[in-house]
Amino acid sequence: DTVKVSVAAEPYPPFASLDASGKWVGFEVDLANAVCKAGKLDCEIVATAWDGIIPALTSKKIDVIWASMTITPERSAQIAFTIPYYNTPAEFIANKDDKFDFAPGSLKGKTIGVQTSTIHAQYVQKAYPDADIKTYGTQDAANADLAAGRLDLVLADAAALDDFLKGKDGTCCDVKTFPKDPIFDGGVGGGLRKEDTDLKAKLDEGIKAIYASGEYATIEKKYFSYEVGTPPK
Amino acid sequence: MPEGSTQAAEDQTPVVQLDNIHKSFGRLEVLKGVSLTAHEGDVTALIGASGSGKSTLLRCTNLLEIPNSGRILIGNEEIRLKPASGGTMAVADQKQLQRIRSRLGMVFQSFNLWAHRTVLENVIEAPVHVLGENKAEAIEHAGELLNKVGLYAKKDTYPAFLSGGQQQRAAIARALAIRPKVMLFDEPTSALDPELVGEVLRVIRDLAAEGRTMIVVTHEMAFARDVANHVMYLYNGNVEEEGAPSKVFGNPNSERCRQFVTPRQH
Amino acid sequence: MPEGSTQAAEDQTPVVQLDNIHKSFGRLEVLKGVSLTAHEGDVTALIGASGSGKSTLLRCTNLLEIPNSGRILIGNEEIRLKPASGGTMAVADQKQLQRIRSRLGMVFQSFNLWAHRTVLENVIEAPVHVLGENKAEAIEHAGELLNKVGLYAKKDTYPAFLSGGQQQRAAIARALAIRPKVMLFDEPTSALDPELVGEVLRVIRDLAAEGRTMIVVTHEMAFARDVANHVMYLYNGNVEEEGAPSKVFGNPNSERCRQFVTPRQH
Amino acid sequence: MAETDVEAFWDQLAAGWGTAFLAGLRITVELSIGGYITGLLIGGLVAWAKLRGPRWLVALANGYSTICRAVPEVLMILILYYAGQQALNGLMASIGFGAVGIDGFYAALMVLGIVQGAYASEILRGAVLALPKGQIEAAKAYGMHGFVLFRRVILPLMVPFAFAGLTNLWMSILKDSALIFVVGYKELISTAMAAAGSTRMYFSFLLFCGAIFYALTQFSNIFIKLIDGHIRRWMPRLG
Amino acid sequence: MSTDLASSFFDNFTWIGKYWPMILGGFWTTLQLLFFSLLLGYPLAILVGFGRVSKNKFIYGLATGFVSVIRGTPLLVQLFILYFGLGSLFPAIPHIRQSFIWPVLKDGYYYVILALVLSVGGYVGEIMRGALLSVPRGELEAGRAYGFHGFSLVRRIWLPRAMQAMMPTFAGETVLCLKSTALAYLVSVQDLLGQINIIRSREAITYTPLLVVAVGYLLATLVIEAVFRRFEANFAKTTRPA
Ligand SMILES: Nc1ncnc2c1ncn2[C@@H]1O[C@H](COP(=O)(O)OP(=O)(O)OP(=O)(O)O)[C@@H](O)[C@H]1O
Ligand SMILES: Nc1ncnc2c1ncn2[C@@H]1O[C@H](COP(=O)(O)OP(=O)(O)OP(=O)(O)O)[C@@H](O)[C@H]1O
Ligand SMILES: [Mg+2]
Ligand SMILES: [Mg+2]
Repeated sequence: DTVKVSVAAEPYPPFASLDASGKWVGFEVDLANAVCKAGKLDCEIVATAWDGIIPALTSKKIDVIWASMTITPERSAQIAFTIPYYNTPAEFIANKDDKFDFAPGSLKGKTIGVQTSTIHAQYVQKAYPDADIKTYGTQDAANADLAAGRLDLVLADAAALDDFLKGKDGTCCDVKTFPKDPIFDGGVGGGLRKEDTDLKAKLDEGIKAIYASGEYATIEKKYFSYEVGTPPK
Repeated sequence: MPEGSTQAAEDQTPVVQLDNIHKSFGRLEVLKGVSLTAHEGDVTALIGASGSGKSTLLRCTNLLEIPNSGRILIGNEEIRLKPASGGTMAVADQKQLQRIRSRLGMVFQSFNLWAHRTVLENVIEAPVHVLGENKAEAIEHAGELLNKVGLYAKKDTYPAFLSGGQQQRAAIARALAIRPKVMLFDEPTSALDPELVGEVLRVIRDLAAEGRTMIVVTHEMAFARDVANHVMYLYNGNVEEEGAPSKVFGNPNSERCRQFVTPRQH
Repeated sequence: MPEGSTQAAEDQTPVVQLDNIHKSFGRLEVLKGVSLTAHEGDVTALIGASGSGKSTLLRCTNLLEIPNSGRILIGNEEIRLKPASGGTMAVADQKQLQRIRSRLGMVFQSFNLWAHRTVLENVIEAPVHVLGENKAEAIEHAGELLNKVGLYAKKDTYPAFLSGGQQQRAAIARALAIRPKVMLFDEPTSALDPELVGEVLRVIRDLAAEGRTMIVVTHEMAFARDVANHVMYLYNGNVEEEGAPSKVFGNPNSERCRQFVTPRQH
Repeated sequence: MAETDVEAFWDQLAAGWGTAFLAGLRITVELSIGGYITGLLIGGLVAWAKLRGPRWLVALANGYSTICRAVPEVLMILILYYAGQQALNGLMASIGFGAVGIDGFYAALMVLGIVQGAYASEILRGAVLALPKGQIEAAKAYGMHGFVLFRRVILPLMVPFAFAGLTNLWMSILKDSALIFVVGYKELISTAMAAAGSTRMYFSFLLFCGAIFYALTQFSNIFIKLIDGHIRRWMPRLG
Repeated sequence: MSTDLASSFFDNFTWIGKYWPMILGGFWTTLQLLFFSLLLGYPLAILVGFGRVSKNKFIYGLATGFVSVIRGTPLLVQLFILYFGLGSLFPAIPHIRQSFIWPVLKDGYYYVILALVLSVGGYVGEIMRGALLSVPRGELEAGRAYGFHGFSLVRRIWLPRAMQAMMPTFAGETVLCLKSTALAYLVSVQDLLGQINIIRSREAITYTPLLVVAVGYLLATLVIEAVFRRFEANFAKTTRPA
């Protein structure tokens, strides 16, 4: 029967957001549909509040978490993941005039904004323990505080920052280069119950298939001006 | 007043019988073994100094205070009590208590009118909602009673807007409305002027003539002397003196009682 | 009682002077132009049927009810009132009112003890927190007063645990504690037994002897006759009869008053 | 610029967010009313248990209100809806039936009711404690007892004491109904957050949401005022 | 099946070892938020309560408007308006970023406290109003008759008497405030629930972290209730049992 593929009910444009008519749209949604088609799965896109998304999976209210969930060792201990279906670089952004030294352990006294429970939050806490780290419920809130001057830096997904930098509030700021860390290589995958090995196999098939067919690139172009995925080996 | 009636009534079963009532509040022993017997048509006056336990005894009669020990009989029926924790007692049969209470009219020392109901509503409340009387009839009866106590004009007023005497009269009408077998009055005339005192005492006398039994806590010695056929003088939680008014007022055994009842020159 | 004192005092400035007081509640006109004058040491008794406006007049004296029209003078000072909306008046100078009130002791018909304070705390409350007396002294004074009304043993009790008479005595002690120039009593003996009535009346007489002015609403005709030097009979919002007790009780002009004050056989 | 913001906002409403808000309003109102009534019923029973129950029941009732007030609603709904579902799945499977779904709406309603019940029980208990004792004694003296005593005397006398607390509860349940978001329903607040997140018009949508709530509570206030006037009719106004 | 449920419910507790400093830090923040909200919120509530029974039209209108806005709109909306609305006006003021109040103005912490203080003021203020109106008129009159007025009447008679009447609701309102502190994470203040949410999503476990929150709140609630029980017992001794 139908596979329930769930995005997070909190909008995260351009990956998944609600349009005015109540339909879920965005990069991840298109991707999910394409993957299901390629994997010969009959899928239905649903949305679940982030707070309830893992219990929804374990209690079988949904079958796949498709909500920009980064693959980490901790999470892998609880649930299974598909192979990554996107992997965007992390970027620091800040006021155009400001300069920073990104050596580990530096950024003392700087205020850095990150989104709660992201890989970025985890990274800054480890790499820059002396910085003043603020975590936000939404990326937009962090961006707004950067624009308002309450933050010195924001670390986030390049894709999520792109929109902001292009918008009128983002004119203040630009991207600062910093040494890349392997922690960002995990990528984002679909979350599954550990026992659903069949489903995992089919989804992995599907992801590989759309990379191969070029469909991935088509969808990518629709939303981004740069690459967000690395084809699986 | 027929003083002999007490004698004549001895043969009948008493309507109210309190037997060796003890009551303490914490360590304060307020009643130390008080007994009281009233037959049909008896008017018993309870007199005594402030704080001597008169109100408490009256409240024990309808179990608003539960005595620590002792027996209470209304009509022929003993109110069943059972021992409870800490040397106190509890009501054993709530049904029985409600049934008995609904025929005991009580006028409180502090009136205790229901603040959320008008005078008329106060009066018809128990007849309609406890005794299940027809509402229209209850209203008619209430009208008569309010006329009797001179409060008909205030029937649609809430208690908070009444003068002290008006509240007391409303409380009396409320007690009469349930056509009680026994009336318990706690200083029913304290807030009344002499004219009204006369009125109320006439009402009480009429009720006695109808054979209703009454127990009245009062400070009006004139009333105790003229209307009651039995007077009890409480002192310090004991019955210090009791008997026909002629005896208690005229020739008491107790010196204390003599002093208490002797009219003083102000 | 020195009935001539009223005459002698005429020359002095009166301590309390109410002038043509009118008071309505909604459409009910309760006071229809009542005047009252009391000199130092005067004991004025207000008598009248229930609902005739006695309490209202007393409450107007310390502005708990604001009259619709009329003037009120305490000592030599007129309480300043200003017209307010809807034909009523309002107090113009709150400071003045507080100052005057703090020397008017009032005993309410329904006692109105502060439920959140013990008897002793009730008594020292105003002396300490309004008059700024030293607390230790206030407690000592309160102790004397509570002794006087026979309530010292209950000094640490909350009002809810007192008998009716005990509450009334606490209220009297509270009023005396502010060493008032003028005492306003609303039926100060209604809940008391004859013995205590005697006590309280003796207190009132002592106060009068000390030169304190008193206005007493009462149903005790004996008290009005024996202690007061001026009696006012209110009827239906008007002063129907007033004068020395000997006149009001012995030889009233008004037939209604005669009927009211004539002792009735119960 | 402000003008274009306003225009853009109206465009968004017209494009479908308006309908979404209407749907959200309906869920908010339905859930709030349902949860409130459930809460009052539970609160009444628990208050009674606290005041009149035997000692073990009092302890139980106290435990209930302490726990249900302290535990975050989101945990309760997760437990009831998801863990409950899991248990039910297991149970149905073990007796050979297919899965039966727990309805998210009723799960949320129950959770809100249980939490509100805890608060309501304390409010009602407090109101009973504040009652003028003499008037209850008078009712007992006339043979009133049980439900009649409650309905005719205790209830009307305690309402003025409980009213403010109970209206507070109503005001807060209107907003707490956002809880239902966790089980997949969008009431007003989550609709606003979704609209804000999707359109990036945070301020406009939050203000709009605030305005709807304000209208809703002002509408409630009409009734609250009427009731308040009615229950205070027998009290003299403060001088 | 029951072991299955239990095992999924009590996912595991091993994460606590790793995160306990975060948890304690979050809890401490929660307690701070609660403390300051109450410290300033209750006095505000008293003012609001008296404003709601004031005969002065202006004061009454002010208090009524305040209560109606605070109770009428979600706390979340209020917090956002304060933080992103009011808060974003400040940076526009020249030199403010160099001034000593900038650390306060830019910190979400103070906005959360402000929002909670206003909230307590509105909700408890309305309860205060009911309690003030329920004080027997006669006792107030007795106060007036003895020369109490204005502030002294309020402090000695009206307020203590009203406080008794609302005693049993205090604990509840305080616990409500405790739970409201959980909105803090929205403006980047990491309270207990905020920290726990980070842990939950990092570890992909659901229930046990929330149980820890529940235990934390429960401990706080027990303390709150114990404190208010003592006040209540104090009040109970002035009344007779019914
Ligand atoms: N606040 C009020 N609102 C409306 N009517 C009132 C109010 N207070 C008193 N009244 C009415 O005014 C009249 C006079 O009342 P008042 O209390 O002065 O009488 P009183 O002479 O003291 O009587 P009593 O001897 O019974 O105490 C009564 O009819 C009463 O119902
Ligand atoms: N609920 C209570 N708790 C503690 N003590 C009480 C309680 N009720 C009454 N008392 C005390 O018991 C004693 C007797 O009170 P009771 O009311 O019976 O006196 P009374 O004879 O009616 O006096 P009064 O003539 O003044 O009304 C008093 O000392 C009183 O303080
Ligand atoms: Mg008594
Ligand atoms: Mg009177």
